[in-house]
Amino acid sequence: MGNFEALVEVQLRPGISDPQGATIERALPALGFTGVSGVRAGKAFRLQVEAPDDQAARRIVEELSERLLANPVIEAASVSIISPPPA
Amino acid sequence: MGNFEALVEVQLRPGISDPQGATIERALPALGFTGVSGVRAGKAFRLQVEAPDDQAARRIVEELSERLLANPVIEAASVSIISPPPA
Amino acid sequence: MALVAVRVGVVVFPGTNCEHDVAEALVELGAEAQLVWHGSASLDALDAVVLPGGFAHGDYLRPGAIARFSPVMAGVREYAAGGGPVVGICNGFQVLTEAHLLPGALQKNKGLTFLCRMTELEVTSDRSALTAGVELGRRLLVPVNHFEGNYTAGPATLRRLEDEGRVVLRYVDNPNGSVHDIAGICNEGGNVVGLMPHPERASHELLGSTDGLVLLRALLAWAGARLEPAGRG
Amino acid sequence: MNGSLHRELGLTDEEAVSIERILGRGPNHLELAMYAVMWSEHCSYKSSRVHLRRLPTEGPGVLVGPGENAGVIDAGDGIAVAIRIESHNHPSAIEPYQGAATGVGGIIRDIFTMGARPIALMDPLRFGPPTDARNRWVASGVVSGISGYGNAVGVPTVGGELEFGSCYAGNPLVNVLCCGLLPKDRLVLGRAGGVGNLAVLLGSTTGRDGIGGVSVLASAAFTDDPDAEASKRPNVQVGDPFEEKRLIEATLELLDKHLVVGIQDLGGAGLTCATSETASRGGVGMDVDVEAVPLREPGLAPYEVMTSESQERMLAIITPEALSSVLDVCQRWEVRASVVGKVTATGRLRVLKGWDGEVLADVPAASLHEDAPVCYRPMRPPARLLDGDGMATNGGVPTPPPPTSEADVAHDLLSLLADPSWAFGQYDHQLFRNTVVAPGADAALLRLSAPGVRAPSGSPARGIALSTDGNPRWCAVDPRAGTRLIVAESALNVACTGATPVALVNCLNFGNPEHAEVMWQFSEAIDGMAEACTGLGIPVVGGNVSFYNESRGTDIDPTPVVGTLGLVDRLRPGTPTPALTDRSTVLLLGPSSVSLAGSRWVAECPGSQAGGALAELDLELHSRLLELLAALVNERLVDGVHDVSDGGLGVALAEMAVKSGTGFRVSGITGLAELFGEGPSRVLISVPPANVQLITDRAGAAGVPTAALGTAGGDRLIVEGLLDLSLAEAEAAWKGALPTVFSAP
Ligand SMILES: Nc1ncnc2c1ncn2[C@@H]1O[C@H](COP(=O)(O)OP(=O)(O)O)[C@@H](O)[C@H]1O
Ligand SMILES: [Mg+2]
Repeated sequence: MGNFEALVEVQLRPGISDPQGATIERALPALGFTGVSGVRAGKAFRLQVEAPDDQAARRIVEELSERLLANPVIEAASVSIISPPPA
Repeated sequence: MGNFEALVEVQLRPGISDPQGATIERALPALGFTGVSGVRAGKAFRLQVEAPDDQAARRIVEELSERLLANPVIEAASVSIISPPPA
Repeated sequence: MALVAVRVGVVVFPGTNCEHDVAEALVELGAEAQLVWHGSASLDALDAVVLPGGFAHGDYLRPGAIARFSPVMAGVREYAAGGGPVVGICNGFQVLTEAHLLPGALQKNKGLTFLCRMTELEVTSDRSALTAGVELGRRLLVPVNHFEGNYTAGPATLRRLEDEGRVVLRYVDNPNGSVHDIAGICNEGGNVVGLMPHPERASHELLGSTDGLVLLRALLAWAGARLEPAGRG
Repeated sequence: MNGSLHRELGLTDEEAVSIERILGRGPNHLELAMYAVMWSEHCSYKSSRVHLRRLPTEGPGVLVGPGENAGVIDAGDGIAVAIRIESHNHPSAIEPYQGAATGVGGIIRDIFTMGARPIALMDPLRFGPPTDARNRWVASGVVSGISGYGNAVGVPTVGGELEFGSCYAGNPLVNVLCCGLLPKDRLVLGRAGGVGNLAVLLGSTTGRDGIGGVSVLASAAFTDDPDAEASKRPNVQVGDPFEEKRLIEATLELLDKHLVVGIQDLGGAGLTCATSETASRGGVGMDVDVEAVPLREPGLAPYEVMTSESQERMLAIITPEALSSVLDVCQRWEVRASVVGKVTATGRLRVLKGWDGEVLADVPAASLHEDAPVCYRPMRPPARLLDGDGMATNGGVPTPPPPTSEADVAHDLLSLLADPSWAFGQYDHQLFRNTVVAPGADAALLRLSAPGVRAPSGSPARGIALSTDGNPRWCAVDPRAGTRLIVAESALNVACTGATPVALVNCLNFGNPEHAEVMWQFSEAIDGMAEACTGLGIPVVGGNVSFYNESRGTDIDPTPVVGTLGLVDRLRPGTPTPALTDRSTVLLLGPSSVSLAGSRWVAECPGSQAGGALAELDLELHSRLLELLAALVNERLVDGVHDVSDGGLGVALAEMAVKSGTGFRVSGITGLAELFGEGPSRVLISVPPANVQLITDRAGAAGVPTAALGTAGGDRLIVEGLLDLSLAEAEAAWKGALPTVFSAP
């Protein structure tokens, strides 16, 4: 068993309006940021998971994301397993 | 000039309490997830930025993160530049 | 008028805060109200169930996201499947959508701030437990109090809701960006209803409106009509 | 004495000597840290204590006065009201959202500690001008923080203030008031008793939050030095309203079941304060096991555990027999509970590493409070007020207003209108079905009722009214007279809902007490408050002092803020609010004397000049006015009511118009000084013509002057000879002012 670190990024699905992202985008020119577009505001979760290998870790975190961390009606989650288990 | 996609992850700094992460973690056993720990709940922003190269893109996004996306007093932002400019 | 008082269970999750208000308003209408802790699983002895407003589990992650896994929700699901009336108010509506007892989702308000204010609603369907017998087109003054009240659903879901007359309440002056000005919807059977406005806050002369009583009375009438003539079976 | 460590911890050399004298030996590091936090300005009130004694604190309904976690007033029907106000200024300057949120959390704990269910919050707020992006960031963050925490914890925010002024640019004022209800017999006090009893820590785990916060965050001024700010960063605390909500429910259940002997919240100075205070109030000692304290992160040193200001924690003193029942209640509410202390007969606070382990600290519990130093700081009136004899005078010469055209008057009036619903529209202000008059009127009016706290059935619905008031402009001109006016205004606001003012709490926001002028302002403000409260018969039941409000070396204008509690014997639907009714007569109750000194118009409208003396307050007249007004309101002889405060008659009339969508035509206001001048004891009422004679007679009998100003109706705001403005334009200016400025990036 190893201890894996996972990053779960949750964003609104394409087509679902994202007023927060849009508000940030509107504020940028006044702050001197030009050339920035397509801002999306979502959530990022970090967690440690115990699993035999990184495949298994990914499966657990994916299930957790679908069942809890994202609302599939409006959101999509993407999982990255970051750290390899300590040798 | 190329168009780069960036992901900004904003998390509370270590040592700052994260009630949201802790509450999610407390809920997990009831959902049948054991072996998950250290849940931190933060924000994820996606954006497109125009810049001459990925170094420059990173600098722009880092500045934007510090000034707008995170409050450095309690949060830390980490920037990844994801897509290479289209050839 | 039913001879026995209708027994309404008001579900309390940790973080719920409108349970006393709902119970009190129902009792003032002659019902019996009892608080049901989220850890209990059986709702058998009840004539109606209300999921009141508040911040179940702090609204952490998403409103309703954690609450939907509470033991009581298995009971609510079963109770609803048996035709029992279930009303989710505000946070309760959010819990019902997270639990997929109602379709769609409630996103952050368009203006990205919490909103607490009076709204005007129009009754647009009378086929729900909360609006049965209420005249279509009737206008009601009932306050809202939420950050995530912006109702969202895919085009197919919306079409079904509209075609089947399941949009029960609409805002006259949409405060939060909800699609089709939706303030409340019901399931196919009409027995599960969710709405963002708080009828219990428009339930006393001293509070500026009593229009919420129209909805709460309809609920008690619906629940009363399901009782056996001799009382509970 | 160990070098300069005591100085780094904020203790003076004399204080270090006292500590040695008390202990009969040199303190160790932990002991020094405990004295440092307890003897800080924030916890010990060392600069203010000698002055606060001059406030009147007694009255017939006062059950608990200053000194406990909250004041408690008997409201009749077996119900008592607990009330308290606090500042969270410095934390909010660094992290506005969390600073405000944790301020709300802290004040709520002060209320339920007394056994009261918190039912209302108020948030008097002051920020730098919103034309600056940083000030907007602070203001929006604070409002979101109050909304985010208050709404989620389930306590409605029913009123407050929202003001902007350049002296607050680096140092916002975030004050929060909370009020709660309790059955009179549930009143508990923060004291430990009974040797062998247990101290149980309830709520959150302990982390490094706010370590040194008391001495560093709350007592240090802000500078532009980024390193100095960076060193404070790890101290920012994050609020958890969900934890607090469960803590409220668990605590009230424990109290209902009579399971606790005493209880105290953990605020500034954390465990050190809670353990030593409960012990010294109860005349006992306490042993604390630092290893029994549940930690959020490993490796906290004992001094960190003892001074951490982690939020959402309470200390309950219980008998050993009650322990298992206490744990049951806590488990149901998912509240962590751990025995961390034992009551002893020694009078000493001992910190142990394991119950039978090493003694890490051993000090007389009471010495942390009672032996705290008292400072008699030097005071000096500002130079402009010193005449040849060195005596304070009123200073300055009244400046006649510059001549203006009708268009300029309209422009000035429009610029003074701002609907604060930008803030309070984000707050749940209706929870508990109590809110009879919502924010936006002169005072909030609530039913005297809360879950578990009801009047006997059949008794008439009774009410409480709440108003918070401050006015830095008046206090900058004359802190003593200005504070008198603030108390008078607050009482009048409450009377506008038909209530009788019965108690007052204060939050005294001042600059650096080491500046003699600041101490003079403070002392004058106390005297002004004492005079007005005595004259109006309103006892002061609690307060809070916030010093060191300064940025870049400049002190803020003196900003005492008061919160007034009023009672209404019988609530009826249709309480009048600031509104005009078509065809009603507009009457002014009260004297006509006003002053432009310290007025909003002078402060905000370009071209005008400062100077002069404030209008005189006649306390006897004011008392008569309060009584008369409450009676007229309760008998429903008036349709609309609004006191005349900042912005004078012009703003008061315009506010009544825009809030009701009804214009007016008034006459007899001859100049700008009359239109925008400010003075006490003045109320506008909108009256059905049939009642005018009766009201004039009643006012005459009460010795209150009246003046008929004109008539309500139409869609214009007309002051003959001065102003003619469309209602739509006024409405747009009022509604749009804050949303417009705050929508800028
Ligand atoms: N920050 C705030 N939070 C809640 N309510 C507020 C706030 N600011 C102003 N209000 C409300 O708006 C109304 C007008 O405020 P204000 O002009 O300060 O009143 P007054 O001059 O009568 O003291 C009051 O009801 C007050 O409670
Ligand atoms: Mg007023």
